[in-house]
Amino acid sequence: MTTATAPASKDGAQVELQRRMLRQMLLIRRFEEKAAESYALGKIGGFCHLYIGQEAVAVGSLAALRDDDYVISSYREHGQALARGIPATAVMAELFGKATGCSKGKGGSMHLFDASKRFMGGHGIVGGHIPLAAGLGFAIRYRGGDQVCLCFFGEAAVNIGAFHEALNMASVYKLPVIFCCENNHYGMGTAFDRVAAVTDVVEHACSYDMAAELVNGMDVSAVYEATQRAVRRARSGGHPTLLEVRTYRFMGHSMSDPLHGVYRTKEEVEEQKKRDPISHLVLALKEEGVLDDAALEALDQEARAVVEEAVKFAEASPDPDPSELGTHVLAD
Amino acid sequence: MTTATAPASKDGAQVELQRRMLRQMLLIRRFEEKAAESYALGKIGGFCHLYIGQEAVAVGSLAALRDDDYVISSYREHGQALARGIPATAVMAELFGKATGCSKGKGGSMHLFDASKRFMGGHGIVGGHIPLAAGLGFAIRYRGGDQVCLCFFGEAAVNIGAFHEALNMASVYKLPVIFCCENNHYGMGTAFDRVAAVTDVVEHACSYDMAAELVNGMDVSAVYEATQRAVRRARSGGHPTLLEVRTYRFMGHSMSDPLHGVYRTKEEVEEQKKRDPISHLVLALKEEGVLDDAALEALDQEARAVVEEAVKFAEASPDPDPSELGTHVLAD
Amino acid sequence: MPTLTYRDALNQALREEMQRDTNVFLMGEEVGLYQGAYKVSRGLLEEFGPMRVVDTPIAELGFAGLGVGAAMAGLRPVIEFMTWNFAVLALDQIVNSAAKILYESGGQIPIPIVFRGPNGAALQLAAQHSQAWEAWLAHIPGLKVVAPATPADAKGLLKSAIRDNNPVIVLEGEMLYNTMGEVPDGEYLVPIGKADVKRDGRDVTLLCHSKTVTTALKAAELLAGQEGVSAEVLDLRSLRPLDEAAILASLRKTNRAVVVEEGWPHCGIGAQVVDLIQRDAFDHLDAPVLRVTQADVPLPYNKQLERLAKPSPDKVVAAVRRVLYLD
Amino acid sequence: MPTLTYRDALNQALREEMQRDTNVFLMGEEVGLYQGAYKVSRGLLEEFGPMRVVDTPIAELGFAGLGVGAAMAGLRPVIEFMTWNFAVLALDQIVNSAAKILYESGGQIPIPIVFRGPNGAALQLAAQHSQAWEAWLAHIPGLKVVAPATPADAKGLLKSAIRDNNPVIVLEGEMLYNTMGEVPDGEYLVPIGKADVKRDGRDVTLLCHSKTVTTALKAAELLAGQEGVSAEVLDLRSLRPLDEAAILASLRKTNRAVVVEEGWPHCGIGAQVVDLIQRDAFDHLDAPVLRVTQADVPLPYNKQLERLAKPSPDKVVAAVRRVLYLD
Ligand SMILES: Cc1ncc(C[n+]2csc(CCOP(=O)(O)OP(=O)(O)O)c2C)c(N)n1
Ligand SMILES: Cc1ncc(C[n+]2csc(CCOP(=O)(O)OP(=O)(O)O)c2C)c(N)n1
Ligand SMILES: [Mg+2]
Ligand SMILES: [Mg+2]
Repeated sequence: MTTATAPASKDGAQVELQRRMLRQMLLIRRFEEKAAESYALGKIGGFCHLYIGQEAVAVGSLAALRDDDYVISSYREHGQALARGIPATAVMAELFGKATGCSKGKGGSMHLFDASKRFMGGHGIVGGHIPLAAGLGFAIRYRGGDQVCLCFFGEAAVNIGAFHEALNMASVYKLPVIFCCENNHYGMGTAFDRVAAVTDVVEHACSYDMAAELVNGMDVSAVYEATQRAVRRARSGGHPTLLEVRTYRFMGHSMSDPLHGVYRTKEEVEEQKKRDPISHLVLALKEEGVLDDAALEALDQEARAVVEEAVKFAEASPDPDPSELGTHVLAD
Repeated sequence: MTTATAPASKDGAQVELQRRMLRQMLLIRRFEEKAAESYALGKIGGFCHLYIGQEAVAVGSLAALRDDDYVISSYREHGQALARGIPATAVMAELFGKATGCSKGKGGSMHLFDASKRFMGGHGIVGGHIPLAAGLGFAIRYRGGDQVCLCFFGEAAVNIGAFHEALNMASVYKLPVIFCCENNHYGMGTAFDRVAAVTDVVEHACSYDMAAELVNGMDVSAVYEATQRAVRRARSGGHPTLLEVRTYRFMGHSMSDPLHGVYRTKEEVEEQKKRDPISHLVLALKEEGVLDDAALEALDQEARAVVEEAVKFAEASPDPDPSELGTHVLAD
Repeated sequence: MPTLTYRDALNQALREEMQRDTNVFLMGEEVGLYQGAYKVSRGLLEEFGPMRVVDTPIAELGFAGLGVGAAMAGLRPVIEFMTWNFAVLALDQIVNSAAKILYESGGQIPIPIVFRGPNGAALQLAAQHSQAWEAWLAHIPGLKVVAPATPADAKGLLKSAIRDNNPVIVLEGEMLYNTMGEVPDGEYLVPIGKADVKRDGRDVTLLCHSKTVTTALKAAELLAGQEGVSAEVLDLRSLRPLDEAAILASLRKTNRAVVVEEGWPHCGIGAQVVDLIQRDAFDHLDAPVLRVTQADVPLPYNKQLERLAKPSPDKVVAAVRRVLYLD
Repeated sequence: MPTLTYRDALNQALREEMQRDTNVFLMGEEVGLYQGAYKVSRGLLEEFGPMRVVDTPIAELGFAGLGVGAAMAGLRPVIEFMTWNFAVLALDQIVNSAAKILYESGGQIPIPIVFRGPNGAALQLAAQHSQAWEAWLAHIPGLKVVAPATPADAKGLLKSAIRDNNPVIVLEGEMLYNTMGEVPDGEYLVPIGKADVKRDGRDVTLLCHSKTVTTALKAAELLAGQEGVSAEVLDLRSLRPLDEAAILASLRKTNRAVVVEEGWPHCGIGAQVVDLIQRDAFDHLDAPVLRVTQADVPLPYNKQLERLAKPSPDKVVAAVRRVLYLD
C-alpha cells in the first residue's frame, strides 16, 4: 500500500484534465444543491442521498476510465452519474420521476442507469451491488477484453457478507474490478469505529490477496492517480484492487437526516469542510497560476446554467404514461 | 500467532487427561465405523458425514471446556457430540431416527442437540451457525458470566458472508467465542486453494482485530492447549479467538461420496493417514511409558463395547409416535 | 384513554417489556444512539444502556443470527430490521435457524425472539425499498406473523410477541408510524391469532391487515355513502396463524368477500384466505371472493405510477361492486 | 425416441445450449471438477473448459450476484444451486437484483439468467435440507418459474429458460434425477407458461407439478381402479406465469379439482390456483377445490414421520373422494 503523491511537473494535458475535473466537481456541487432545493419543494420524492463533499472521489476515479469500462454504484450515485457523462437533464428528470429521466422515471434517485455509458446503476441494498461488479468483471474476462469495472460503495458495506464473498471471488477468478470504498466515516448515524473491528478498510485486502491503496479523497488528483494505477493492474492481468478513499459527507445521510445530527458534532462538520475538495483543487490551480477568480466564476456560472437547464427540462418533461406501469417487468 | 508446543513435563493429572482423550478418540473412531456400517445396512438415512481423521479436534478442544460452556457445530458433529458427553446410545439412536435419540429422532445426523450438555446443535447450512455462536457468546456477556462458546466449522465456511459478519460482531462486542475452524482442506470435492484467495484461515483474524492461532489438528494435546489459551482470553475479557486447526478427513465428504474421489488422490489420503491422530497419541503415550499394548487393547475393547451397546439400544428403540409429527413446531 | 401515535405505542410496548423482563433486549441498525431510523426506539438507549439497546453493523444475516443464538441461551431478543426489504438477507437465519431449531432439537430449545420493522411501500422509495413480505413469512411453519393496523394493536401485539416463546414476526408500516389512536395504558395484550372487526357490516366482508385496514375502512365509508352497501371490515391482525373462525363467521354472515393486501397477488395472503373461505364456507358464498393487491410489478418510483400500483379505496369499491353484481 | 434419465436430459440441454451460444456458461458449487453434486453437469468441464464451467466457493449470495452482473453485461449465466435450500441465502440477489434491474432501469438492462437446482425434499435429509420454495419464487414479479416433472420437460424447459431474456427459476427434483423417460433428440423446446395434460379425465382435475405429478398419476390409477373415477392430471409445469387458460379449461370440463404440491400449505402455489379457479370458474365448481400439501411442519428426519408429512397418492385419493362427495 502506498499513498498517492502528486506528479512532479505538469503539462498542458494535465492542466486541461484538472480544469475538466474542476468543472465536473462544480457541476456535481451545484446539481446537488439544486436537488436539495427541489426536494424541499416536493419536486423530488423518496430518499435522496447527496454527494456534497465527496465530489473528488467520483470525478477523480472516473477520469481514469475509458468509455467502454463499466461503472456501478450504490444509492449515493448522482455525482458518479454526472461524472460519467450522463446528461444533467436526464439525471434531474429521473429525480423528478419523469419519462425523460435516465431510467424513464421508474428508478428515481437510487436507481440511475445509462447502459449507453455503461453506468450500471444505482442500487439500494447496501453491499448488494458488489457481487454485480464482480459479475461485470467476470464478463470482461470471459470475453477476453481489457475493460475494467469500477464499483463504488460506502465503508459501512464492508461489514456485510456480500463484500467478502465478492472480493474473494474477484481475487480467485482474477477479475478486472476496482473496488472503490468511499470511506466517509459514517453509515447513516453510525460512526464506522462503533461497528467495525478494524477501521482501515484496506486491511481487508490482505485476506483476499488483493492490491490495495489508501487514498486522500479530498484530493481529486490523488484519487485520479490511484485509480490509474488500479486500472493498469486490472487491464494488464485482470488483477482487482481495493481502494479506500477517505472522504466526508457534508450533508445529512439523506434529505430526511439533519445536517450533523446526534452522531457527529457541528464542529466536526465545520472542521471537515475546510478540506472541501473543490476549494482544495481551486487553491492548487491558483497557486500554479492556471486559474484566476474570473475563470473560476465563469466555470461556476457554467455549472449553474447547466443545472438550471436540467431543472427546467425536468419540470417540463411529462410523467411516464400510465401504461408504463406494466412495461419492463419482463423483457421480450 | 504462535504454534502450540507440548508442555515440558507431565504430572499424573496430565497423563489421566491424555488417557481420557485417547478413550474419547477411540470411541469416536469406533462409533463412526459403526455408523458407516449401519448406513450401508440402511439403518441410518439421509446425509451422514463422518469424523474419522478429525477426532483430535473435537476431543482436544472440548477437553478445555467447562460443563457450563456452550458448544455449537455444523453437520459433521458426531464426534463433538460424543466428546461433549452425549451418551453414544442417544447419538446412535438419533442417527437411527428413534424416539430415544438426543433430538427425539426429528433431527438426525446433522441436527444433534443436547441442551443439558449445552450442545446447541448440529446445523446444516454452511456458515449458518457461526452467527448463532456469536449470539450464545452475547448471552454470556449479557448476563455477566464467564462461560465461553466454542464453535466448530469447516474451512469452506470461511468463504461465506455469515462467517465475516459474525467475526466482526464478536470482536466489536467482545464476545467470549472461540471460532474453531477445522481446516481439512476440502469442502466436499473442492480443495480450499481453488476457491479461497488466501488459504491461511488465521489471516482473517487480522481483519477483525482478533487473536488467532494455527494448530496441528492431528496432535490432540496441541489442540487442547491452544483451546485452553483461547478459553483463558475469553473468560477473562470476553476476547474472541480464531483457531485454525489443520486436520484431514480420511473418509468421503458424506456416506454418498467415494473415499477419495476425483478431487484428491488415493496416495494423498494414504499419506495423510500416516498422521492419524490416534496413532500419534498412542505413540506419544507409549514413548512416555504410560501406555502399553494391553492397555490400548483394553481401551479399544471398551470403546467397541460402548458402540455395540449403542447400536443395540438404537435398534431396540421405537420410532417416534406418529403424533410427534405435529409437536415442537411451536413452543407453548 | 391516552392518544398516541403508532410509533409511540410500539415504543411504549418495548419500554414496558424491557422494564418487566431483563432478558428482553433490542438490537438493530441505528436503534441506539440515533434513536431508531424511524424513532421507534427513542429514549431506550438512555433508559436501558448499550447492553440492552444494541447498535449493529449493517449485517442483517449476522445480527439476526446473533439474536437467534441469544434466544437459544434464553434471552428474549427483539431484532429490528430497518425495513423488511433488508431482512431478505437474513431469511436464512429466520427460516433455517429460528423457525426450525425447536423442531430439530425435539423440543429442547425454544427460540423466543421477535423480528420487527416496517414492511411494504412508503412513498416513492422505488422497487428495492417498497416490498411487502407477509406472504413469504406466513408460508413458514415455526413462525408466527402479526401485522397491526392501529396504535392499540401495535402495542398489544408487540407485547404479546415479546412474551411469546416462539419467533414472532411483527410487520409494521412506515406510513402508519404517525397515525394516532387511543392506546390503553400499562398492561395491554392483544392475543396473537385473533382477528378484529374494525367495522360491522352485513353485505360484504373486507378482509385486510396493516395499512390496508385504512384502505378498507375508507372504501366502507364510500360504499355506505354511494351505494348503501354495508361492508364489514375484518382486520386479520395475525397472518400466521390466521383466525379462521373469525373469517368464516363474518363470511357466513355477509356471503361475500374482498381481500385487500399490500403485497403482490401471486401466492399472496389473499390467496390463502380465499382458499380457506371456498373450502370451509363454499355453500355460503354468493359470489367469488375477489382480491385487491399491489399490481404485479416491481414498484415504480414515479408518483403517479406508484399510486396506480397500490391498492386504493376506489379499487376496493370496484371489487365490492363486482361481488355484489352491481355492475 | 431415446430414453434418458431426467439428470441426463438436463445435462443434454446444458450441453446443447452451451454449444449453440458461447455466451452461456454454468457456475456453482462442485459443477466442474466434481461433475456436479448430483452429476447434472457431468462432462461439461471437459468439453467447455474452466471459463465456462466454473466451480465456486460456498457463497450463494456472491455467486448468484456475480451471475446477475455477468447477465447485465450480456452473458447468459446458468447458476446452479446445490439445492434450493441454500439459495435462501441468495434471495436478495434474485429478488432485488435479477428481478428488478430491467424495471428500475426503465427497460435498458435485461437479465438473461437461469437459476437452477433441486428443490423440495429427498429422503430423510431433515428440516433444513427438505424445503420446497416454489411459492416464494412465484410470488415475485420479474421472474419466471418452471418445475419440470419428466425428462422431456426437463430438457425442453431448461433450453427455453436459457434462451429466455429474463431471470428464469428452474426447480428440479433430487428424487426425479434418476427417473427415465423418452426425450426428443436435438432441438426440443417446451414453451414457458404452458401446462400439460399428463392424463386425460372427466370427473376431477388433479393440478400438480414436479414430483407431485407422479403422486397425482398414481392417485389417478388408484381412482380409476377402485372407484371408477376418471381423473385428469394437469401438470402446471410453469408456476409463473401460470397457464390460466389450461387450468380453467380443464376445470370447466371436470367441475372439480384437487391441487397437489410438495410445499407448505399457507400461501402456497395451490392457494393461488384455488384463487384463480374460484374467481374465473365459480359457476363451474361443483365442490370446493381441495389441496394436498406437505404437512405444515418443518420436515422431520425420522422416516415414518417424514412419510406422514409428504403428499401421497392415498391423500390425493381421499381428497378426490371428498370433492366427489363419495364419503
Ligand atoms: C442491507 C441494507 N441494510 C440497511 C440499509 C439502510 N441503509 C441505507 S444507506 C445505509 C448506510 C450506508 O452507509 P455507507 O455504506 O457508509 O454509505 P454512505 O451512505 O455513507 O455513502 C443504511 C444502513 C440498506 N439500504 N441496505
Ligand atoms: C450454504 C450451503 N451451501 C452448500 C451446502 C452444501 N454443502 C454441505 S457441506 C459442504 C462442504 C463444506 O465444507 P467445509 O465447510 O470445509 O466442512 P467439511 O465438510 O470439510 O467438514 C457443502 C458445499 C450447504 N450445506 N450450505
Ligand atoms: Mg459511509
Ligand atoms: Mg472442509
